[in-house]
Amino acid sequence: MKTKPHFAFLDEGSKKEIRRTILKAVAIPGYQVPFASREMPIARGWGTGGLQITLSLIGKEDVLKVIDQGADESVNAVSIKKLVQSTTGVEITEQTADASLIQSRHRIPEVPLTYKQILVLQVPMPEPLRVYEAKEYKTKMLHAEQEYSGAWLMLFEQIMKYGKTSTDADHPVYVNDRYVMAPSPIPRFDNPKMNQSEALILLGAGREKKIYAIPPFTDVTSLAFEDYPFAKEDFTNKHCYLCGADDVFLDELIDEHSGETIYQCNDTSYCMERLNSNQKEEVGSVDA
Amino acid sequence: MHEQPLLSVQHLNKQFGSGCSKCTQLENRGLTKNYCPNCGTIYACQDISLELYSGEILGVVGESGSGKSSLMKCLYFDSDVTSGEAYIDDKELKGKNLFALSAQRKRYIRNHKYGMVYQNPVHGLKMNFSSIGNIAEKLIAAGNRNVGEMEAIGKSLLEKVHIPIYRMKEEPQHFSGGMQQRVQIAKALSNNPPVLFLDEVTTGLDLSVQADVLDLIKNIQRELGISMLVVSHDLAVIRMLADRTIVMLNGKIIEQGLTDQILEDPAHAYTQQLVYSLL
Amino acid sequence: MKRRRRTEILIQGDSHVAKEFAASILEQYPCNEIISPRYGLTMLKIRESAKNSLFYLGEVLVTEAKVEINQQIGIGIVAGMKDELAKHLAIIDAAYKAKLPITNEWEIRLLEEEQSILKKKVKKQAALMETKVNFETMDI
Amino acid sequence: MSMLEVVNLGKTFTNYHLGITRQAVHHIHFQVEKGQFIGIVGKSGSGKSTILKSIYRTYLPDQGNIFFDSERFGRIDVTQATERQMIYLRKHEIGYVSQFLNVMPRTTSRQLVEKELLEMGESAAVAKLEAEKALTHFELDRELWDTFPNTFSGGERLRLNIAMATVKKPRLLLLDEPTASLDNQSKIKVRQVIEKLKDSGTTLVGIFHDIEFMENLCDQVFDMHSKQLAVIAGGSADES
Amino acid sequence: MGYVAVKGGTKAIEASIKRLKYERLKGQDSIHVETILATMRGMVDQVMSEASLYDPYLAALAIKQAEGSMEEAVFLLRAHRSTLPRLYYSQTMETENMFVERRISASFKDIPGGQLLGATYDYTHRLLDFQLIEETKSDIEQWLSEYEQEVNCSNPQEEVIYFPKVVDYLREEGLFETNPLENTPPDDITKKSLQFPASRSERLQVLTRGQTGAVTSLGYASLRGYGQVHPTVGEVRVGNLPIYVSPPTEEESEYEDDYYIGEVKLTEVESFVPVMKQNNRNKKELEFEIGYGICFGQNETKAIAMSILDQCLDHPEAPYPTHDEEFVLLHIDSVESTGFISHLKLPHYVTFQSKLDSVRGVKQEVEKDEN
Amino acid sequence: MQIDYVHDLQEVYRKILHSMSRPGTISTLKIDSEQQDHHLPCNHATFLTMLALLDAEVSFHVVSEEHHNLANQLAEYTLARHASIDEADYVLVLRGTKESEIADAIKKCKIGTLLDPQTSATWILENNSMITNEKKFILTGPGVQHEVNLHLDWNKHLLQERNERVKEYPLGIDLVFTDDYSHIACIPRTTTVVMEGM
Repeated sequence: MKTKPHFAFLDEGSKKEIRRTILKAVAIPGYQVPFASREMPIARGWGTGGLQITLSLIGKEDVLKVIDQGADESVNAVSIKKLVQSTTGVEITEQTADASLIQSRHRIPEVPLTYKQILVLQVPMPEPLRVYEAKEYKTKMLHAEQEYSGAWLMLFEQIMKYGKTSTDADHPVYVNDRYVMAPSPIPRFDNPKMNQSEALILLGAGREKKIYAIPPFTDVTSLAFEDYPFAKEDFTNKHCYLCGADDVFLDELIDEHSGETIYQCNDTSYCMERLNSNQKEEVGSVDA
Repeated sequence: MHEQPLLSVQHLNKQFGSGCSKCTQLENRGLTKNYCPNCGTIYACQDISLELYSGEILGVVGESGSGKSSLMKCLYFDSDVTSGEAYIDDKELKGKNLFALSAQRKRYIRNHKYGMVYQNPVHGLKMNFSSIGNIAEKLIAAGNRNVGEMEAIGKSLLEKVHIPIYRMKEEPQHFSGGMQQRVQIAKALSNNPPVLFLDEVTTGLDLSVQADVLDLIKNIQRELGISMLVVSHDLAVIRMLADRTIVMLNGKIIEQGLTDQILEDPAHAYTQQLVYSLL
Repeated sequence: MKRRRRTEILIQGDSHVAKEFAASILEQYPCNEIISPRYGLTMLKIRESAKNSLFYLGEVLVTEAKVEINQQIGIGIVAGMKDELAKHLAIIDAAYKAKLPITNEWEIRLLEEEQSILKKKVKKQAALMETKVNFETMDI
Repeated sequence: MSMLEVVNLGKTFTNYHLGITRQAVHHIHFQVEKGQFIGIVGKSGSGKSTILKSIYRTYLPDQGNIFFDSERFGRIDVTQATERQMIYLRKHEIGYVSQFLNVMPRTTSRQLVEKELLEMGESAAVAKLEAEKALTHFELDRELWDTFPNTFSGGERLRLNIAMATVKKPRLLLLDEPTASLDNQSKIKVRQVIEKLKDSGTTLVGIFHDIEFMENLCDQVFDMHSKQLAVIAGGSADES
Repeated sequence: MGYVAVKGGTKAIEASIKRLKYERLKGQDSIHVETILATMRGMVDQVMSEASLYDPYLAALAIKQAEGSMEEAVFLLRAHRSTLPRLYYSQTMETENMFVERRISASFKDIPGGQLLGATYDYTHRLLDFQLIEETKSDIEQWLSEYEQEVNCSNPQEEVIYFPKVVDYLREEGLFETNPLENTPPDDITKKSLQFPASRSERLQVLTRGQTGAVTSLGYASLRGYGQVHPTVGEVRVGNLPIYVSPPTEEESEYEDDYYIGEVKLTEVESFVPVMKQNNRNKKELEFEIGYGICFGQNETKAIAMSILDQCLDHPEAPYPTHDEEFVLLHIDSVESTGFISHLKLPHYVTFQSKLDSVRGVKQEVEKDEN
Repeated sequence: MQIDYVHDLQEVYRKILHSMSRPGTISTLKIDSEQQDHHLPCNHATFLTMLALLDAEVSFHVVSEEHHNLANQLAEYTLARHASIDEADYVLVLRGTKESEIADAIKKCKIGTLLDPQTSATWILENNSMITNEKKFILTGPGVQHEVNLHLDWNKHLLQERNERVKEYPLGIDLVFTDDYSHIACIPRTTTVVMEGM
């Protein structure tokens, strides 16, 4: 009995369907295009939407980076990398700048993305109006009629209740002034990176069977009122205890020895790059 | 006087069912009331034409099943017409049959040009959102993005409809029926719509509350000069509010005229019957 | 014998029959393998009896093979992972398509096998009939 | 040109429920010059009120014409005017006063009078000033201005009614038995009010079942008799 | 020398996978796929049904690999399915052609063809059979030969009997509406994602591949009161159905030219539900409607529950979740529900950090307000 | 050398995606054009684009009756169904097709619905001359940073027809232009196109 491993796991018919879906998604920025999501060898909810996009796009020449919650070494990222590499043999990198394809869960890397890159985001809940309306049929109508008062109302009610908006990750965005879109649970910190991005951003929801996209140089604005502007997570006066970065999304840690709260770059590969280049500089300065 | 109607409806038809050979021709449909006994098709609105002028209140009266609510639903795009046209006197929409517009354009009209007060506040309000939030929803839909401004508008509207400001953050589900109706009116008015639809707004309310709500509507109409289409089975409501009145029976307009003329000199047997039962 | 009946016999019956037939072809004719046995799916379309409409029940795993004999392409399809059988079926299919004389000789063998299949089925059904509930207790 | 010219007016009512048709008036001719006060008398059921309501278009006559000299539309036949034209005329040019007060509940006298002006498009400030003037002019007690009229006496109601109707300065004022069910004291007051109106140049058509209170006030009095008009005093009914 | 990231993830995963293998093997015993195939009929059937992929051998392999975990075995088959091309579509299968092994009607005792109990647990007393502990190969052989002898003595028949369907019999009586054959090509939820309102073909496809437990629970909920369908089972039949495929390249081939490719075992149920209906003269009449259930293998509970849900979804006006097609159809898939539940185990550091920031912000705002 | 259906088509697709996400950007489909293994009357870029996107699940329409033969061949190559213009998922315009026929097809093709804007036609159009970034059409919109020039054979009339169909976004059509030099460039529905000097 033989098992013939197919390049990039998916059969060519499935890839074609996903590829067609991606093209439509690019042509209608922010609109969730339904597709016949395949069962993958990793569980639904574990990035099968992103994975299907990655596997449909990937070619032998690609260099892949996979991150989960900012880390290349997160167990889920490792698992996805392993699957893609075993079925394609492509080169894997941790350097954001070296990657042609980046699959990520819940973060956009700190290093600005470029023209030649594609960012694939995994999406658990693609419907930004779901909290407001449970029925898929109805939310679809709301998108069709560009009726987004519900999305705004959620924010308005938060302001009425708490004096400010209380969204965390997955703060909804307006894409190309037409569709309200769930940016996947990236922190608000990353929302502005989507606006006029140089790289193409593709978002895949495997379980909910939707693919959507933000083409490069497209307007993406976070929903916010004129007098309650959108605010990123606040890391004022905080910096990474390793590399010293103070303009990045930070993880909060407890120092086991002192019991104090310390901070560290959430994007681990970025932190590593900074540490390495700092060291080089130091070495260089010693030499000089 | 050459007056341009604000909203003009021409030959509106709404039927449920596809009709059969016995009922499709306009003349002599052989209907029982508005219903074809042969195929079961219901002709809810038949060849309805009407004009609503700026600043007036037009009453539509008829018993249940007369088609007045179907008419309202069609006009507010809650349901699709079978055929017919509607035009609104508006710069962007001039000459465009509203019924033929896309869903997204219709939604735009609803959000920017129309207000609606349903008989049951459940249909017009989000019962589990705050009252101020409900008003804001309509303002947001009409393009407002300023919380402070919306809060101010909301407060003044709630005041206008006699809801104490300190209760503005409460959800309408905790309010009495009359209060809910007043919140709904405030919401419907918030985007300053040129056209307001009122569907049996006082039905089911206590008499004293009814008077309150009618009073409110009349005052608002006078103050804001909004055109209103008021649908009711209750002639007393129509008498109180409407300048002109249309009488509907079995999906057709059987009579129309000045409201006092309809009430005092009804020409149609059915209207007489209605009036006699009122007086 | 037409394909429908033939494939029923070859698949339901003893797999040796197909093996023998295929072997006898391969002895006499050059046979070109177009698709060596591979696995795939067949979607099952079924009619439901409530509204008499059609729907897809699910997929069955099949093995498929294709061979060419005398410019005729024969196909072998069989449910399950049965590489050998699929290939034999393809060869036999090609032989029939190419109208090879040897196929006439198979007729008797096929009919015999058909009888034996039927016998087995009848026997199985008889055993099942033992579980039939007898309601005729009111006979007086 | 006459302010009002009624030509061959006829009105028949049909009661479908009882299966009866009843001719209320027919062959009515008369005309009213600017500034005149025309009185119509007759027994109840004689049809005099049909004439008045036809002029106001509460009734739609089935015969004849009623020409009104409108400031806005020129000579207009109110039996043929559109509803929108009628609404305009009622708002600006033709007033109607009856003994009944049909007004919004829980609205003060002052608001009611102001409302009339606001509907005409006057500013709130003008409305306030004019309303106060009217209420003073028609001698409604100042303490009643900010109360709801449902507690008013018949005379008070009538004066409020007249204030509401006249505050718009109509070219034609129709009086529908204004004095019915009033005591003599009040009737005298109403007469004074009408005198004031007449002095101010308003054209008036009034129906009365007891004309004696209007003596010497009417330029002409017609008597409704077998559904037609007969001249009692002044000019001829058929004069045209 | 530069800094190097700690390669914790990769190493841990390798070790974890090893540990998993250890758990499977630590009993120092293993089961043959063939043994599973021979002895675990119920499990194999259920895995195939929920995986929507019929192949007993692969199902048995999946069960072995998954150490008997249903959700894992179903998952393995579903994922395997994604790697295979779809080569053919079968000709329309009609269940009248079923080789029936079991057939029950709860509506009529005297159905044409009779009631056939076949192999069923229904009348076994659920008492643990301790003799099975001692069961030996020779016991098995002996029992089998005795049984075969016994069966051989029974009345032989001439031909194979194909049973008529109870519902057809009732249709002839005019008790049911006879729907004309509807040959609209079905929608396929594996090719095009489910959209609402769903077509009948999509609904049945989702239900038949639903998780047994989920389908059963929702069917039960409806029966108990959270729904308006309380049916009588018209017919349950279990048996094998032949599969035919038309020749792919020959256009307009004849019936006789089809390929027979094998058979599948199925459980099929028709449930009868009385409903008030308006007849064509708009009078109310009591009529029966049919709920339809079917699944791979022998799994009668699932098939009956499916027939209830099918009927529920035909009446979306009823105010119960079991009548709401989005509620039912979007939540019964094994792979989808287990996947999303299990994703909660994934790290959510970023989202949590963001939430923390938000909550702190709100707290500050509230404090500001109070001061 | 035969086309490698796995790797070559992956590469082709990525080029299409690149050009679709960056309207007006010209990509070159570099799959060895010398060894064309088809004898279809279309250019190589068109052929590769069709192979990359079409299969049995979709339908296509060839504008112009003259090219009926191509339709049959294409159906065999891709297994896609040939459909009428108002149904087709993909619309193919070969070089030399009359302007009036193109205009007519633009009027009739699918543009999606508000509920399902993706059910619109994607067009593959052959350009007679080489596609360049010379000035003729000026493109702005998502995917374009400032503005980009694109030189196509199209004239004002066809542009107007196209603009008419994309007027009510998200309804519309997406265009892929190809030429004899294996170039492709795309104009999705979101792109605002004006002709120079207009």
